[in-house]
Amino acid sequence: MDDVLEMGRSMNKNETAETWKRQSQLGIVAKRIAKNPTALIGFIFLVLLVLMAVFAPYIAPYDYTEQNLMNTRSAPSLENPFGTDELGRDVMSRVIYGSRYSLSIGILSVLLGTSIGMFFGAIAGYFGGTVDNIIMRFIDILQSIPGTLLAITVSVVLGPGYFNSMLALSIGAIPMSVRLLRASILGIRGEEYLEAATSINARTHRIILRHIIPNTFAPILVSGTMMIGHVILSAAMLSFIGLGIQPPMPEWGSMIAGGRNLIRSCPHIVTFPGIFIMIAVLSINLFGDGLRDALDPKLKK
Amino acid sequence: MSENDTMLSVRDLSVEYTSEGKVISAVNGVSFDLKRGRTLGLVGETGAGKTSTAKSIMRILPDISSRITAGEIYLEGKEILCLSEKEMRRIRGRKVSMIFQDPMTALNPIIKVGEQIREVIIQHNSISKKESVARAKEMLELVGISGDRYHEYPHQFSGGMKQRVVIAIALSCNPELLLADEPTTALDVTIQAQVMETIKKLKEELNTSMLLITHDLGVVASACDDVAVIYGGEIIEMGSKEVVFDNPLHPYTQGLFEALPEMEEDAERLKPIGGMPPDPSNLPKGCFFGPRCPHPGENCSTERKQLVEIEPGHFCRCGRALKMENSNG
Amino acid sequence: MKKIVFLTPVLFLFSIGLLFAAGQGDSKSAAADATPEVVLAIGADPGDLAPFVGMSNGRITVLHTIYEYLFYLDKAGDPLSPYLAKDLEKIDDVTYHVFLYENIYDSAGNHITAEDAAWSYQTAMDMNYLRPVGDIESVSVVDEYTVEFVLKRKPLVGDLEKVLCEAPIVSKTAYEASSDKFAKNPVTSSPYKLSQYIPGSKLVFERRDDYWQKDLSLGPKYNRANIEKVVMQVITEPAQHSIALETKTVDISAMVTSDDVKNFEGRDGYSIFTFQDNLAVILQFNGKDGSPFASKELRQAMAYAIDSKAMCQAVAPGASTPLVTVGNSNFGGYQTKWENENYYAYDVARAKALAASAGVTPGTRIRLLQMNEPRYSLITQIIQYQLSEIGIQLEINQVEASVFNELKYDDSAWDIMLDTVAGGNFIFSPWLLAFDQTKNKGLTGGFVLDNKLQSLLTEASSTFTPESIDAFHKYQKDMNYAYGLLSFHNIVVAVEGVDKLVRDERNQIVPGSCEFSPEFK
Amino acid sequence: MIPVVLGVTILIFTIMYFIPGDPVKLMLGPDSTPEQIEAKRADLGLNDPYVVRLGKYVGGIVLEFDFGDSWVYNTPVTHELLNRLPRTLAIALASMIIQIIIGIPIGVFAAVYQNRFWDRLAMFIALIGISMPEFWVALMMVLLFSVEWGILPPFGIGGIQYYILPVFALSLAGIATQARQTRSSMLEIIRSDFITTARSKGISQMRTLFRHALPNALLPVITVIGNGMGRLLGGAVVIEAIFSIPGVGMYMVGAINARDYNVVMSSVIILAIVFALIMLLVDLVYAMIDPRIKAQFAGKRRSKNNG
Repeated sequence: MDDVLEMGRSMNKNETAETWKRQSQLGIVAKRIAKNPTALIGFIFLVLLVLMAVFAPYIAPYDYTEQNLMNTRSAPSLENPFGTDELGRDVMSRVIYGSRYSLSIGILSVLLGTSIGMFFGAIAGYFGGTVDNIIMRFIDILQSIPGTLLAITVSVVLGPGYFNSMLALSIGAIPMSVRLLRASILGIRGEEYLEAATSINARTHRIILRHIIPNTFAPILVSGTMMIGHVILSAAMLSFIGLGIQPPMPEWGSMIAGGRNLIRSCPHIVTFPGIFIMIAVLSINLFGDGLRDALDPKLKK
Repeated sequence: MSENDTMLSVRDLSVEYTSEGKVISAVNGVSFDLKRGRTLGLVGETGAGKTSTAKSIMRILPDISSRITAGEIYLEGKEILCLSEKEMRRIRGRKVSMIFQDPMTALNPIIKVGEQIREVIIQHNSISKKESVARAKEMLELVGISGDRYHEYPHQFSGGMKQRVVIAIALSCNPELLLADEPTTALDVTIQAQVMETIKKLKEELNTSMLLITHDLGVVASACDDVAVIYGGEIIEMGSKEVVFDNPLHPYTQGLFEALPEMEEDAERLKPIGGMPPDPSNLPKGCFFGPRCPHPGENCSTERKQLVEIEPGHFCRCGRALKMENSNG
Repeated sequence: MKKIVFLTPVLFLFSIGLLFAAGQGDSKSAAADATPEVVLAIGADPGDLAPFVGMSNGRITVLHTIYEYLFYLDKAGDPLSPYLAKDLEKIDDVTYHVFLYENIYDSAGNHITAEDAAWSYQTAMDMNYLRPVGDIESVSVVDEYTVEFVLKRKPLVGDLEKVLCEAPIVSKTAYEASSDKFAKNPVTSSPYKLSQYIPGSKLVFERRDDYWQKDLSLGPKYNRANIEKVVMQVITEPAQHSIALETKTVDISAMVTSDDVKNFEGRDGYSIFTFQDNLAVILQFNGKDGSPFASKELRQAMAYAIDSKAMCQAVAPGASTPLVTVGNSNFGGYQTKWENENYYAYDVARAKALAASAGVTPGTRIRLLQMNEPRYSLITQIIQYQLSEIGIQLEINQVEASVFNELKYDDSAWDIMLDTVAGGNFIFSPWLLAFDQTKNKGLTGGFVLDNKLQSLLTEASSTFTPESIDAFHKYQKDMNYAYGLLSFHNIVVAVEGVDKLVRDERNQIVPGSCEFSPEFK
Repeated sequence: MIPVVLGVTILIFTIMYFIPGDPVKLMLGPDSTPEQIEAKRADLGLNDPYVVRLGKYVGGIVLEFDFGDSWVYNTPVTHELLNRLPRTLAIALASMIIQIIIGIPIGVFAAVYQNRFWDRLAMFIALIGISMPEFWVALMMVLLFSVEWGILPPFGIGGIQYYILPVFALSLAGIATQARQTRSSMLEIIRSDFITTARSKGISQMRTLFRHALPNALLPVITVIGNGMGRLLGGAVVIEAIFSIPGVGMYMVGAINARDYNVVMSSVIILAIVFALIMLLVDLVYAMIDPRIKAQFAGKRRSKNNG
């Protein structure tokens, strides 16, 4: 009796689950995001920012290094919509070029950190035992240092600069992905042990590569997206205490840091990069929220 | 039977849910009456609208995603859908209470079980805290749990024990109407009978009317006086247990009985009902059971059927049943 | 839930309590405090107030308010003037006798005698932080008020002055009684006594009634105590200095950025004082054989390509001056006539021609080494842009100070270096730092061996005649081994009522010695 | 906790070991002689091998709670850290409280009005709060509250009014985080069965919300608050520098600029120890609220594996 009544439902479930995963996952996610107005706005702004970064040379009215020592610190005008900085460079052009550095440092740090994390997470989950123990203890230690302080420490050692900052900031993204991947692999390994008393076999390899990594992709993607915003802010913070990206690279945080002494006399030099940081982080967060809801309404960070 | 004997009367109740822009019609014009002291079994598949009906009676459907679109519910002759939330609160837990399907999640994990019982007692009775604690302990004892476990938390209880706590909560104010939503589904088979016995015993002791929601005809047979079969949010057959069990008229009801294993027959001869239940967001135009019906008529796919009293006290929503009954009589 | 309800106010009260506890003892006892006080904003915490430890940006600002020295120099190039010591006698080329005043007492009442002075110098030599005391061979007590200094070699111009103005003199008894070697609570003979020090936040000094020197005309201009109380407020964020003045939280700040100074110009209630900094910002060229800058033409081309006037306008408008030699007018022996000479005035055409004749092709890459500092970054960014105009691509290598001080001496690490030189009181002091071939493996700071340059330099620093100075200047200018860019000004903004600023030899304001109008506070 | 603190110390020491450049040269100035430098290096123990230096440093901390001396100033670091720590803690804890008492009610409010105007507005403002750099907010607040309105001191320490701007600048992002977390876990809890049970009891909506939903919704929020403490301690570094508050953060920033690496290292370690202690406290609070965890605590010794 129970079987009869439940049968239809379970058939239904199996079928939809398969199709959902195999074919139209991307489509469903896209559809859900498109239906969520805030996520859509976030996505549109994000796309605009990325386009701005990619096509910076075509959009920016001037080169970001082009100086005009006769026209420094000028307020916003028609020629220089965001004004000029203390070397007479066009702030708007610098903000446009700056999106390249700010966005890329955010995205690349998270990508790097996540890749490292996934690698070690896979190793920990796959080998288990001592290896797992060592990796997880190390992650525990890493997580008990406040992220900002860890980034500062590593930056102090590596020195300032684009790549060094990126390395320093990527560390913050490691623990999350280690834990996610390890947990998924341990889950599967548990099942394997139940099925057959053999140790890890070829099937496990295949499962890890084909199923676990794609499946942990969703949560990693969501928290990774959210982390990008945080990393952009952290990069700005590093620049602020003199450890981040150095001029003349027009990273937004370093533009604020460089112009903070002018906050009373020429506020436009710090206002515009500040606004763009806010827009970028805001749209990443809006998009991340939407992505989370779309990938799994129950997946809450 | 006078009007006063009717504990609960549901008229043309319709409930809709909205999810991701889709409208789901969960209940579509359900009507039934429940007499004082009797037990009505509401039988149907998952998603047929049983729980929504019960929750509508309690008025505890989720505010944001669902809506009662039509109908009236009379409790002792009094319409309750138009009551204010404040008035409704005096009814919930005191006059009407509900036992939920899954005892694992029905209890608040971080409040002591005794407190969870006491909460409803003190809400509806003006008694001291001390008295309410004593009453809560009594209730625990009543459902077969030692009163000493008042201070324990739900995670310290087994599934069956938790369901007993839920029952204790539901019965602690001597409700006149008990809505039991698949009270045994989530339990081990061995526990199911015990819990069902407890419910039956307490119901009789307290002379409570009960709406028992289930998909298990066995439970109906042992615990109910009347039975209503619900499909696609509609009642398709209703009557006293005896008439319906002796003479199921609707093809769906017949299908349910055919799928029921009987002691003397082989399990292989079970006949499952083919096809799937209707999609509540996209219901068929005609008879909701039409696509799965073994005996489809000409206009079944286009014409909505009415619930008709085919023999006294036996209602059915099927043209074929009506014809057959007419030709027989 | 009850627990949370309970916990929240507890936590709240706890944090309020914590804030109060943190604030305790730091707050001014508001109304009762009517004593006149001056608040000076300083940019860094001194960290350690002890007399004989290393210098830092924070320490330098407090030294002359806390400590007293044997002698002082009124102005670069002047002879030593009496301070704790009243006189100096030269015994021979390396031996000198210093005579102390007899009535020196510190705030704890300890009598400071020759023994204390000799002990102070000996301790400084043992601790090995203060560089000039390394020139001393020995220091000894002659009699109660006479100390004998024996130097390692015959001092060059200014060397003796450096030695005798370097180490603070404190009472041995007081120092040895101190649990932390004066790190937090020094006892000294100066007119102010440190009454409170909150590391990282502020120092409060109170005037002593029993200052030993009664005839102030005998001492330096910075041992006055013109106001009852002196507060030094640490403000690390540069933008906050101007805000502090605007909100009248502080009275004097030398750290207001040149852009913010404009806000105070002509504004009621504020006065602005401008001084030139000792530090000269120069470009040092790597002239070792095989380096592109072994070519004189290229060095000159660089100088022509850089517009130092516009650079001043951009980097610190109104707060910097282009240089006309390696050094500025603060130094003794500087000649104002140099300012009328042509010092590689901006000329792109000429720069291009010279670069071409040096065989430089467009796209040539040049490496510049620079210490990581915001103003220097602006300078190098301008240079980078201006050199691109003559087809040279500049790679900027910004490094931390410690790394810079290592790479500086590595002839393969850079082609051009943005360096700063000061080093002493005379115009040849920066020259010695940049060009002296007796140190640094027998080469100049730019790895050049030029005997003529060295002999002119020795001549100038030992004779110190206008002719010898000018001769070196001319030769160096032509060879352009190093190119003087600019020199920053120290701009001090003060609230109304601060009539005259008094600064020590390191150009640090000594707030208690400044002059205040009667209405001040 | 002890092994974690030990691990943190070793990790930070090891990272800092690879610092380029010679701090001694910087300390002694450009024209110091090689002999002077060598003497100083020996004095500071910089010539010892890695293991010896590590052993000395860790041993000092573990056995005597001694972080050694500052390289630039000869002062003992421990004393300075302990003097400054209360200020940093005050700012961080006060910010945490502000986050709790503002962020959580906003989250509850937004959850109750889910998807209506006020919810969307509150959540949008919260997102903006997360999206602004702290130092930028701090500077703007100074301009507004100190320069324009003149109602709060722009920097320094003193009475409680000196802490208002720093605490609010620091807590802004956290308020938003707590509000978002509270909202989403409230929404999740509101959907759960036991809330339906509670509603079926006839108790008031307020009671359902605050007695049944909120404590359950707070469980994940507590974890987020604990993690947020890490951000607060990190953020305090910048905030202290802007507001000239002599806490551990400002000590550290000053030391970074002065290349006083022992101070940098010790500051990071002490803040990490504080963080570890706070996480322990968070675990205890969690156990206090959640009887399931409490049972685990009582039942067996806690294993941090799943932490």
